[in-house]
Amino acid sequence: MSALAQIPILPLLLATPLACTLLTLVVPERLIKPLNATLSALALGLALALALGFDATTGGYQFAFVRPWIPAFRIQLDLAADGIAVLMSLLNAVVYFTGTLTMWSLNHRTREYFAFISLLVFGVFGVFLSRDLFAFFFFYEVAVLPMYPLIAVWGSTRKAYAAMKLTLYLMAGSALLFPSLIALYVLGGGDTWSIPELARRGFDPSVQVFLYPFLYVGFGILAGMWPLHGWSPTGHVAAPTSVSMLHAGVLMKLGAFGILRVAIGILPHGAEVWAPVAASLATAGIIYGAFVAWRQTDFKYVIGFSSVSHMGIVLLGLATLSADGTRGAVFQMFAHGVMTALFFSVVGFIYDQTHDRDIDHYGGLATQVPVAGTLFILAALCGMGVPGFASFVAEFLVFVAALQAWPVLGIIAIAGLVITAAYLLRVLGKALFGPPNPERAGLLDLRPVQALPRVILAGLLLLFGFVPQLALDLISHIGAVVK
Amino acid sequence: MSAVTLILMVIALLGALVAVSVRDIVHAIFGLAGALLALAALFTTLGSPLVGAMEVLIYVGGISVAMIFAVMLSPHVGRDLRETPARRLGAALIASLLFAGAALAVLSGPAVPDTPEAAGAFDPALVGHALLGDWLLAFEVLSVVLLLAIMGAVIIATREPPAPADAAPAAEEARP
Amino acid sequence: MVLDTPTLTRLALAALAAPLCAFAIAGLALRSRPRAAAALVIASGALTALATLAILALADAPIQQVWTWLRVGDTDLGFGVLLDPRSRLMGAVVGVITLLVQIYSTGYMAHDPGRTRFFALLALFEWAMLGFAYAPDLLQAFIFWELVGLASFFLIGFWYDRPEAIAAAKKAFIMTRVGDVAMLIGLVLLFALAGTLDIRESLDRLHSLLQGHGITSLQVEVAAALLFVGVVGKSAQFPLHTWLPDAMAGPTPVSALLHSATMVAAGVFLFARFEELFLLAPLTRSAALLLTAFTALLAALLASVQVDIKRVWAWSSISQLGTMLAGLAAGGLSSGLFHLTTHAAFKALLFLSAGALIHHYGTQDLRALGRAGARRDRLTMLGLLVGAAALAGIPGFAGFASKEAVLTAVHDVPGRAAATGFALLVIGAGFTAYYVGRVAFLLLRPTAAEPHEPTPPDAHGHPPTTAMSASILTLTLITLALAFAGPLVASLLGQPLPELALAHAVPGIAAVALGLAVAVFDFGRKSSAPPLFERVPALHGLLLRGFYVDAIYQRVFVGAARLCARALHFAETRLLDPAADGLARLTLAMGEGTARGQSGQLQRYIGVAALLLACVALWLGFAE
Amino acid sequence: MTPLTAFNLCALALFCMGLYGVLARKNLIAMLIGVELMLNAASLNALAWGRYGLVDPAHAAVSGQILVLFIIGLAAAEAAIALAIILAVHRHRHSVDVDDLDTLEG
Repeated sequence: MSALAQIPILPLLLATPLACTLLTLVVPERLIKPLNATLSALALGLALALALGFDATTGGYQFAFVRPWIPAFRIQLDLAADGIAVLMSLLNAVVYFTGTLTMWSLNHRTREYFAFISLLVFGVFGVFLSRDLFAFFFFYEVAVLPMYPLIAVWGSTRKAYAAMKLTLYLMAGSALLFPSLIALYVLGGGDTWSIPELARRGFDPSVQVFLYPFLYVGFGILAGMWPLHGWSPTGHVAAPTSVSMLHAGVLMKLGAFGILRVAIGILPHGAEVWAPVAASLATAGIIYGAFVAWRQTDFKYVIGFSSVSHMGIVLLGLATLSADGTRGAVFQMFAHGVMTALFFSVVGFIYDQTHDRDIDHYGGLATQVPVAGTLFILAALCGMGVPGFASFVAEFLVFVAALQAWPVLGIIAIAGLVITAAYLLRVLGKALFGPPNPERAGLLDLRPVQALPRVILAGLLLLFGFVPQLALDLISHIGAVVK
Repeated sequence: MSAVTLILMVIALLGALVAVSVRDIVHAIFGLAGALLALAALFTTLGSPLVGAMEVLIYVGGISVAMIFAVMLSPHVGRDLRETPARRLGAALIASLLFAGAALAVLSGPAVPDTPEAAGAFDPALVGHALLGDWLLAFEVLSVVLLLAIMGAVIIATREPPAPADAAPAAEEARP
Repeated sequence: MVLDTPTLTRLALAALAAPLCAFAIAGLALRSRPRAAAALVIASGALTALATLAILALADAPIQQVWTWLRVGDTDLGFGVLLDPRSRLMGAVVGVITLLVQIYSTGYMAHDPGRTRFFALLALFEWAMLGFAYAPDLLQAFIFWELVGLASFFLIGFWYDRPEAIAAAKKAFIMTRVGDVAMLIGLVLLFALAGTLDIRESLDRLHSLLQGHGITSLQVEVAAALLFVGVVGKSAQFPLHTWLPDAMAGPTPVSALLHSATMVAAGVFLFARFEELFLLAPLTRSAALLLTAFTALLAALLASVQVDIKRVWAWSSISQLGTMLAGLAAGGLSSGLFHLTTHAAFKALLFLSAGALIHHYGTQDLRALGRAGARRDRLTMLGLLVGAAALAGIPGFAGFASKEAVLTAVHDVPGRAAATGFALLVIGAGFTAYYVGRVAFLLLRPTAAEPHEPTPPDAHGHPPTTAMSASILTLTLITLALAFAGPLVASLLGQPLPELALAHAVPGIAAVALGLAVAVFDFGRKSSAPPLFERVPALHGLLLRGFYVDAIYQRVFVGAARLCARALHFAETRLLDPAADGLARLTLAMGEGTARGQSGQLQRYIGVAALLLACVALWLGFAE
Repeated sequence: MTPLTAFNLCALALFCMGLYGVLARKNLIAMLIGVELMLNAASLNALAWGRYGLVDPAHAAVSGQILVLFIIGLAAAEAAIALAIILAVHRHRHSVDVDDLDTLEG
């Protein structure tokens, strides 16, 4: 710990993807992929070191690194990590690393692709690690903007439409956020952007009630909040594999993280007043996403709408404003991130061979490609919230908290588990099981090198399923927002 | 208010009228020159002979002449200025609306002093001191602007036109 | 001899760890070596069986050992073992039956390409069930309850290239999940009421809280009812029973395991585990008694017309589970668990011997099996007949003692509900005897041939192997022995079996005798008269289709869910998305409209600006 | 009517005539003439206000004149550039009709 404290680990973690972006732009073509793999592995190592070095017994913000950025407006580069940020950085690093490995076969404009990806990852790290509200928003935009070219250039189905839709939705969210953040700065005294400081000062109740919905909806759009989720399934579907992984796995978590850190963190009273609305929307999202996923015939659309449903669980957990619900929500963010990354990486692998994602056009994949099939089944089991997988404990905590806070909504949300099982088993039954489709006889299975990133993801799901304490230790210091 | 001033005003307005209404561009430029001369005289009656002199030198002697050169250098540059009545009507309407509004504002505005300052205060020497004292920076900037303008004008005016084949599609593209 | 606490705990942990390790190693490392996988799994099964038997036999006072699995805030979620009489009995049943099924499978699955996976999943199944049986706290119970469902999903859908197997597995998982949702809510409610996850402590606290008016009896009723819904789903009671007959699509050893010691038994065991809770909830208890007794009769009726031998046994399982649950609901803990034990043995025996016949003759049709000469497989038929006798409740066999104990327990409960339940159970017992007799006669006395018979996938055309025969023989002996185990079970559970008074036993025995007599009359003679139910074609058709319950579900619930999905899908694709797109298009149109004003003609811009300026001037002028 | 108001009105009339020229003329040079008129109207106003002490009371004596001097200087620059552009446009398009010059259209 003391040795680690000497190393400015947070700036290093932030600088790694940025360096990756810059180096990717200049190194020779053949070095791009090794460079990205190396630097993403470095980021993963740093995130692991962060998680190991984090002192869970004291909690709070650690590894602080503060430098002035724009002194005239008291904007600082204020990096610090609490348990939530550590867990989320770990998630980001894992998805970054595995996503980079899954794109090894990319050969169309490789340089630009990896530059944008690492820029996006840089932004995500910045959001998770910034304690300064302005820097938070700055990094948030850095993370969101590369999505447009990534989908529009390297995407597939209706990519221009999807990219534009995504950008418009997210810009609408930002349009709600930016004035609200400035309002927080001004009303908070106009002399600090520090999130903890603003939270400590507190705001007038009427201000809180007025500002909270702007922040909640602004961040909620990125979190796939029903009914403003429209961008996310379309975006998932159109994006190339590693972008889908980052997009559903990490980017949607930024929204939930923003709600937790900024909206609820700074405006607890507003959160309390609006909690019933937030919880109702979240529950609607759980049920709605599950039902709509049931009707989909495209692999990625199923996963896309399942993300809406699963992010509903996150938002429901946050809306309980209780310690257990928030812990469950944060854990679910992690579990869902790893799970969808696994889903998209496997689907992407199959899509790359056939350029077809219609589940009716497949059958017996578990026989044809046993390794890929098994990994997909594992992800589906995690999606169903089966014990032994990371999402079980997370969903359990959220449901227990929700039942205590809003029994009726809690029961509806739990009933969503049945629909979740129905739509995931439908995919398994149609595409993974059943008689093998002879037209797909030539499908190749994952080679060991290709399996590695996917196996890492599946292993994480099982590891955190059997030893959830690993994650819960990090976030054990989350307290109830409303006692 | 002296009769001289009034006459000068009338001359200026008449010149301006010629400048904006006649059909021959050369006549219009002469109208402009006339109006500018009258204005230069007005400036002098307002106690600013220096400004009046500059007006004559730069406007009448420089700009007007440059305009005439420009007209002479480019054949068929509208020696016959014919605008549609609708266009003239629209322009007149807007101009007269603005005139009416602003005149109303001027006339109904707060009372203004009608005693001119002592003529002695308008010594050109004072102007010179101010120009090279308080306003030195602006003066220097202006000189740079002038220099650049002259250089730019030379460059723009001497550049060879590109081949028409290139120009045409560019123009097409710009039209949606 | 009584073992000390640490030894017992270690034994229990070993019993839990062995199958999990076997699952992991067989599933990951031995994929291409099926013999090694089978050997490993059987070794782990033997270890577990021995350990559970030792725990059953050599323990004294209840032992509870819990380690913290995870800590959330101030709440410790534990993982551990609770070794009280109930769990010791259940654990031993699981251990022994699973071992025998595993040994049997070496013969039965010898030709299947996926047998490594099969054995690995058997080990997973055993681990899940044992973890549930030994669970000392609510969360652990729920976790392993879910894992039992998961393992049975994979085993039912073992032949995953067959659509009907996948459909059956899906149905089993989703229908039991409906129960699971209710159970989860019930568990959370129980936790909220009692304030602890520890099962025994929570039950104790409930009692004192109820007496001290800390909670209302309604809350207890609701919690009990929710748990009972979970039981209904898992134990395939009406109205969530339709998945179990379909689960026959799995390999026969899976059916043997599923119907005897695991999966469906989990529901019964849950009821037994929370017996104290149900005793505090008289309304729920009465409702449960009626519902399960009704299920017992209904399923016995349905079993009477099936021609597929596995389907007969499947419906009979539902019927017998209803009987057990009725006994438990009547407060007869030892009767219910005794019937669970005997049923586990004889139902496993029935399935394994049926499997041996199917394996040999390549058909599941009772009549075809009879014609093919099933009676020549003497050992198999002996096992089948012993199991059948036990199922029918013929005096002297295991089923008789336990079923009579249940009937007596129900009879001893005062009130109209219990009386109705008793009547339903007695009639059910009569039909049970009838369909058992029917099966026996159809197998022993072949009838005329049918034109068209499909061949199931597990047909291999050879008589049972040694391993299969050995399992069947062992189970036959166990079944015979269990007839005399009643007092042992009763003393283990500390609740004596109800006295078998003649007055109570007469209706039951009479019903069995009548049922057998009708079976003899229908199938035992050389006559061309159609059997009982076929004389009423309408009823026969109704029974063959299970009273259309499944069809109604398809129409009502599945239909409603599909409709809901369609509606929401419509909302997504036709309302929400177009709304967003429309918004975008509106913005674009506004932009285009504005752009049209940008003609690029300088004078228009100046004109507009001047006009605005004029307006401002006019406004100023008039304002002055 | 005070003299100042008369100067103001005269300047206003000049300005509006210039505006009329800019709006009504299609020929670029003719438009430039209008612009020059507008600039001179502004100069006249500035001088008049300076004379009557309404500009920058501290330096009332010179501020108006200085302002006008700058206007004249800038006008010279502007006229030079504008004429150069007009010549260039004429060479490109063989027209100085402003209606033809709409490549800026959005």
